[in-house]
Amino acid sequence: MAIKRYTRMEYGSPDEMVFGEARYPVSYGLGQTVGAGVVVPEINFAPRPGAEKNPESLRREYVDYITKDILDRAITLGFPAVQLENEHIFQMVNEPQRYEKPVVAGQKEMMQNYHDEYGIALSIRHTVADPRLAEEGLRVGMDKKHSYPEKCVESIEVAAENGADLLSIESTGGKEVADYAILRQDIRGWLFGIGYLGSIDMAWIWPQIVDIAKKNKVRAGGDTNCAGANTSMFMAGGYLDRDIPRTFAAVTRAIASAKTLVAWECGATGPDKDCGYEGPIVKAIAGKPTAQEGKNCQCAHADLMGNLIAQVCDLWSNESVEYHPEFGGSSVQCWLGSIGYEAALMNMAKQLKQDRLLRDLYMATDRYRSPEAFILAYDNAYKVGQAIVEYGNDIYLRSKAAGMTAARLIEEENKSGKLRLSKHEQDMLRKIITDLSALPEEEGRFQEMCLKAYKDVPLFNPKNYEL
Amino acid sequence: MAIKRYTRMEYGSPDEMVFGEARYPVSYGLGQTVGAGVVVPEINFAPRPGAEKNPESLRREYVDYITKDILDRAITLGFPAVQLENEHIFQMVNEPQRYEKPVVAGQKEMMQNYHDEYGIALSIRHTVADPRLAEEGLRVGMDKKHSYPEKCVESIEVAAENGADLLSIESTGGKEVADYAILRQDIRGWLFGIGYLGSIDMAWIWPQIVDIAKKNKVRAGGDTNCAGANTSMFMAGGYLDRDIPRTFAAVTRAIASAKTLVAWECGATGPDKDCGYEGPIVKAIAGKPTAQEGKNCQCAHADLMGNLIAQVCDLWSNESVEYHPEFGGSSVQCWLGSIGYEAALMNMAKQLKQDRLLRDLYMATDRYRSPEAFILAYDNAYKVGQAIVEYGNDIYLRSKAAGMTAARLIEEENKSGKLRLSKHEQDMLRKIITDLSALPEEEGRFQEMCLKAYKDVPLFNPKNYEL
Amino acid sequence: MLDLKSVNFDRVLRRYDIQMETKESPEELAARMVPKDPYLRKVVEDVVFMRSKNITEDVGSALKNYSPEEVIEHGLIKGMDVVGELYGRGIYYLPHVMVAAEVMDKGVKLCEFQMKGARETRGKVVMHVAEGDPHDIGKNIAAVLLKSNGYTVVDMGRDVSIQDVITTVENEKPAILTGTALMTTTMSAFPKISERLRERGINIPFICAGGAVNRAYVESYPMGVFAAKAIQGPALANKTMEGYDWRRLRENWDKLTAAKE
Amino acid sequence: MLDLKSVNFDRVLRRYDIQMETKESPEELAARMVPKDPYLRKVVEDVVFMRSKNITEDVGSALKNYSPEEVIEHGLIKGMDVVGELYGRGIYYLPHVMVAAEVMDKGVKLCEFQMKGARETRGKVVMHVAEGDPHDIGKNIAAVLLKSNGYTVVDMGRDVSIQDVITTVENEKPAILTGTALMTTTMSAFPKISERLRERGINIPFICAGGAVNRAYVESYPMGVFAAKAIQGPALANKTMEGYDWRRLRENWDKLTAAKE
Ligand code: B12
Ligand code: B12
Ligand code: SF4
Ligand code: SF4
Ligand SMILES: [Zn+2]
Ligand SMILES: [Zn+2]
Ligand SMILES: [Zn+2]
Repeated sequence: MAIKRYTRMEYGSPDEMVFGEARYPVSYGLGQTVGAGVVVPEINFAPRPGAEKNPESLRREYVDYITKDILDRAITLGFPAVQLENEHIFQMVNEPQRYEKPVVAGQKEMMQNYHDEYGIALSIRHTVADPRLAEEGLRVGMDKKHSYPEKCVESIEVAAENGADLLSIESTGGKEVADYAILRQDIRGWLFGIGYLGSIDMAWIWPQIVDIAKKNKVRAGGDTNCAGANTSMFMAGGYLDRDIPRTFAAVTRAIASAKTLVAWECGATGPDKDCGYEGPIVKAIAGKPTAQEGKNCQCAHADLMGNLIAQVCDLWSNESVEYHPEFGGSSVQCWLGSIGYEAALMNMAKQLKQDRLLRDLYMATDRYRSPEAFILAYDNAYKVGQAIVEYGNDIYLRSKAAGMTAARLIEEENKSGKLRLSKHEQDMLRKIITDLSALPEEEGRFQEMCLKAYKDVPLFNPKNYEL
Repeated sequence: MAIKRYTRMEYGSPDEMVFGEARYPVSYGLGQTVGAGVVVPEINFAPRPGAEKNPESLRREYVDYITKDILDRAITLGFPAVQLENEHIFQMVNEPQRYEKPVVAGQKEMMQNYHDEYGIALSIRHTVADPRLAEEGLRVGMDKKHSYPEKCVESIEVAAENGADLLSIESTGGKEVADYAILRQDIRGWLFGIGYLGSIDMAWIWPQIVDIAKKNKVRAGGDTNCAGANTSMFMAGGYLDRDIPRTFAAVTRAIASAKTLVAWECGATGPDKDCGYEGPIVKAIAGKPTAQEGKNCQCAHADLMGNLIAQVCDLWSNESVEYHPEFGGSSVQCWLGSIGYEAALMNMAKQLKQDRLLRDLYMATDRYRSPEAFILAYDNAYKVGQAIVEYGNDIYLRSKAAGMTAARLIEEENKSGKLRLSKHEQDMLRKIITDLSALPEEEGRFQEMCLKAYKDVPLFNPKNYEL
Repeated sequence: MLDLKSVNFDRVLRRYDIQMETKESPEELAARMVPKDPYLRKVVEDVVFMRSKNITEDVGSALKNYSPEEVIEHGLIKGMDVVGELYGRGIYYLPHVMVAAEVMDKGVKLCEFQMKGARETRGKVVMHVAEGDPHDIGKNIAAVLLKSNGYTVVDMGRDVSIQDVITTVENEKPAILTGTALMTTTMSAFPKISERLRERGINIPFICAGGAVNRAYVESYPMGVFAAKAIQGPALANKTMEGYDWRRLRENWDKLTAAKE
Repeated sequence: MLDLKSVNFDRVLRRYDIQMETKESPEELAARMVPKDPYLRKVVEDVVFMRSKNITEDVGSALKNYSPEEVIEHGLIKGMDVVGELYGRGIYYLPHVMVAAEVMDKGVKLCEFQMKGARETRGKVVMHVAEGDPHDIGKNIAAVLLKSNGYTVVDMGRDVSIQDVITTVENEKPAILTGTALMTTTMSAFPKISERLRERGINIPFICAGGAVNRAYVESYPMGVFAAKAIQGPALANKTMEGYDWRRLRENWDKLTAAKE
């Protein structure tokens, strides 16, 4: 399948973007349409420790407990539509027939019953695990020990054949280099790992996912750069954390968006995955629906853009919560209540034609809370998107442009605007700009330079990327 | 202390009411002001089972774990102000010196440190337990077995002397009759229990609380009708529940507001307690700040007005969550994130002069989700308030008027508007209106009638109310 | 206030309760379940439709044709069966059940009056709410349902100390003990009670319920049997009277409570 | 877009990070902590200020005046002490620590080159991430810190099977085993590892860390010692080398890790 690179923006201006509307809405599942006038809550969950003991206990946990609780609560509170997300645990990718199939099929059967009885719009995203190990080999035939690349693809098939409506993965290509670079605050290495190697790896796996989806008449959703940009974000943390500076995290987010985009360029339709905080950037470019998470995913992440990140979402997620009891019901029910009510608020704003105003309130609340929030504000996200499409056909140059644009936006606002930075954050920003400026103008030279510079990075093997 | 009944509304019209602003703002604690232009998150929590084993383990749980986690997360996310609420467990009221004092003092000491170091505005509400048993006697000297009335007052004193900024209680007067009535859907009995007996009981306990607060230069906040109206609300539940009809719950809420008001009539200043969903009504009457909870208190309650109830709040609460780990931190940190970001959104709306618009979005989202939500929509809440002040000096007539007004509002909207009711809810509503219409015009006759009708209600003893 | 006229509320919320209103009416369902005999039929209907005023007369007529035991069994208790079914299907609400139980109670008293000895109780149940816990509504509901199913209930109320529970069990020798706890800080009384009962060689099902506890917690101490809803009480009690011990109740829990959720 | 000019952002958020920026600079703090001796001082400063380019020369000069052991102890390791202090106070960020560790490493290699035998390792540590778990960043950080504190690290990587862990421990005979798990569905490998080690009569501290586990969990199986942060690794390892067994590490945990949080 050919990869169709984005070289122009699907939106004419930032202001055209708003939550609950995408240029290219997507229908799937049991009466679900995303991006066509409503925001849908997306509830994600993790089984209790020990539930993975055997296939039957895992199925019971996911189906009889978690899925049932979710559906009951959705009806109880009157939510018109809900999406479930199941992030697979490694037992499911290791033995798809034993562990994955009964779960996927069981969830769908129960959802079908509720849909038939109540008419509620329902769908489920299956995010399969990417267990591939860079040191063993990311491509088919390379990992002789576990056959992880093969297993990964098989588990996508099993999901698609047994009830998944939407397929996602958090692919980890390039992470071995990004992990090395992040601890050294080496933006070039990070760009090489995620922007370059990661994009190459996605161009290998995503056409396969899109094919599987087509064959099974389901949807290929999208990817996220959890392995890279979210790791930066969590390490940068909040105002008490000092593991890495937040300016570095912000720039990695912009670079990550050039990678996340690849899934859509390979034919995936969206909605992309919630944990991709780069969603506003890729939506601005491609006009496909995006899943986002923020103030109501505190069960999983405490980010510095809890409201802002809702600005242009189409699905609103809790990211993930472990199943356990709370006073108000089970944990999945409690967080579904939170995201479902937030979606209801957005939908009411749409009905009353106040959606752009609510979008701006969300955005303004966190615009200056962190540099990462700042570059993801929809106006700035749009600018980063523009930088990417300008070099749309070159995965290296567009990643670099994304990073540079973000860095410059932050620098400028820090100088003359309201975005305050600590001294260390400023130092890092200057170093990033210097480092990025020093990079070659041409992909071949960049590749050559990096293959040399990072040849000793533990676990890095150019063969994984056919280099 | 004299009780000053409300006989006129403090707001000239419903539209004057909005979140984050009260006619009478209140300052207390460490730089905290409530009701003067910002909404403050109020985080409530419960210790893990077993933490009550001994005074030291309880103190450690409340102070070293819970309070510290909360304060750290508040700084991490950049919240300018936070209020804590500690709902006391019965060990604290049973042995205030051993169990209560170290907790109250320890929390305050830690809060003081954070306030000094970071300048964050902080305050803590202590909601003491009301362990009084109707069958043993609600007044001093009556309960010969446990001395619960005495213990209750002592525990308020211990809280005030050792670090509480705000005192609250969920007083349970009249609940023995209301409990009986709710299971029989007897609105007269419920009115007698909560509207009448409950108001009498509050007029006994609240002047004492106000005195203790004055003596210790802290604030007396307010009460809530958890024992009555919230029990109705939880039993009425959501769309899958069929324990009691939601029209009944709605009418009890209106009646409850006439009782909750008594705390303020006795001199309490607000903010009242979050769990009083009747807050919009009493705020409309008295102009004092109110604490509310909804979509971000799903950890504790799944109510049918998650957004609406934020419309005129001054504090925004999570109601309560048991302390335990989550992927995103401890449970108190996760829920603080949610309420803190929601407060930030409201505060941004205030800054941008869009607060009335956001208020209306909140309200519209749930206006027709349930009859209870409908009568609490600020325009209707205002009307219920007007009914109360019209008979302000008569606790019986005003409770009846509140209930009747709510019932009529629901009836009318069901006939000609958008509020749909099930057949059973309609039947119940008709019965309520019939029953309330049949009640006497005069307090004395009502009292006489009820003392006779409910004399055999288990646990009911008129001496508790000096009747 | 914003004008809400243009709003399509369907995009914001869906009233599944209205949508699902049962087509079958109580009358239709009762018609299928009540006995053919006109006297017993009237008694059943009095209970089902909560005709407190008629019950005295109708039980009187029935007693002219049937023994008191028969009127109780095939009239009054049958009526409560129908009520339970209606509640289970979401046609009746809880207050219906409570009021019907009172009507039935009235009828049972009349029958007992005509019986030789006292009416035989199906068994004795001691009930309580844990120490320090004021939440007793659920326990009260459960008590009514157990009574209306023929059990003698010793209701110790709420905020009951462990020692009082033990003493009462020793004195009353019930077939079943129940405990309710809505607070995680009070539920720890249950394992202690279980421990003390064991020390005294008492081995009866200890049905524990209330928002704070869950099945896993209750099954972590000997004798504990979980109940999620008041309506499950009679089912668990009945099996106990059939000779199930607490272990067997636990093993069959899913089945025993399945219909009653 | 709404015009944000009028907004008083102070009412919405407060930048505690900016407000709290430490007054003391790295230079000031280092000045207080470095040795007086000019040669050692230079080595310390190279590590603290991450002067990778100078370290070869400066270690060379120091080696002319001091033994390799002394240069390591009072120069290179001292430098890392200062770095740790700077990180603890929030002046340095994690990458500083990583890069400083690399500079130190370079210096140590030079010294070792001049030493009679191999430089003595403080002890051997086997590290792994649990089976099925791909989250290895935390483990990698911890590895660098242990190495820079003089430990020999056998890094088994991530997604390591229980059997491989046992085999490696049997072959390598380390003083300490560590495990990292970020997922609650992978952490269950730890008690199993502990069990198998016990079967084989192995009794070493098994330091477990990662977002999924907490202290209570890790202390629920024999040998388990919890670590919350990578920086706590050296402190725990040092005490092990002083002879603390896992029980004693647990007992003194609060104290041992207090400064390092
Ligand atoms: C109403 C209420 C009160 C009322 C109680 C009125 C009453 N008569 O019971 C009052 C105001 C007194 C009250 C007080 C307090 N409460 Co309160 N209360 C509630 C509330 C809102 C509803 C409880 C309720 O009635 N549910 C409905 C009934 C029907 O349910 P149920 O009892 O569980 O019964 C069902 C089943 O369990 C079963 N069942 C029960 N018993 C039995 C027995 C048998 C044999 C069987 C078969 C079945 C069975 O059948 C029933 C259904 O069919 C809950 C909130 C919630 N989410 O639950 C909080 C809640 C229980 N309260 C709470 C708290 C904290 C308190 C206070 C401590 C607050 C304070 N500081 O003042 C005080 C207690 C003071 C003290 N003495 O220590 C917390 C407990 C937290 C915790 N640690 O576990 C809760 C969970 C609220 C929360 N989200 O934080 N409360
Ligand atoms: C980055 C990340 C990833 C990356 C990992 C990249 C990498 N190289 O590690 C990738 C994309 C691969 C990933 C994948 C997945 N992830 Co992930 N991931 C995260 C994330 C966002 C951050 C983790 C992180 O790096 N933290 C920073 C590091 C530094 O912290 P740390 O490892 O804990 O280390 C610290 C301490 O523990 C300690 N330490 C650690 N080891 C040691 C050792 C010693 C000796 C000492 C002393 C100290 C020590 O020191 C460090 C600090 O100083 C977390 C979110 C979160 N809230 O944690 C989720 C999270 C861990 N992931 C999660 C999930 C579900 C997944 C997936 C299953 C999703 C999926 N379906 O694809 C997959 C795994 C697929 C599979 N194979 O099974 C869940 C786990 C839920 C659960 N059940 O427990 C989390 C919690 C997210 C969430 N909220 O749901 N993930
Ligand atoms: S952000 Fe959270 S959900 Fe998303 S991939 Fe990373 S861990 Fe998984
Ligand atoms: S509503 Fe919740 S918090 Fe409020 S009183 Fe009732 S139980 Fe306590
Ligand atoms: Zn996610
Ligand atoms: Zn509350
Ligand atoms: Zn939780």
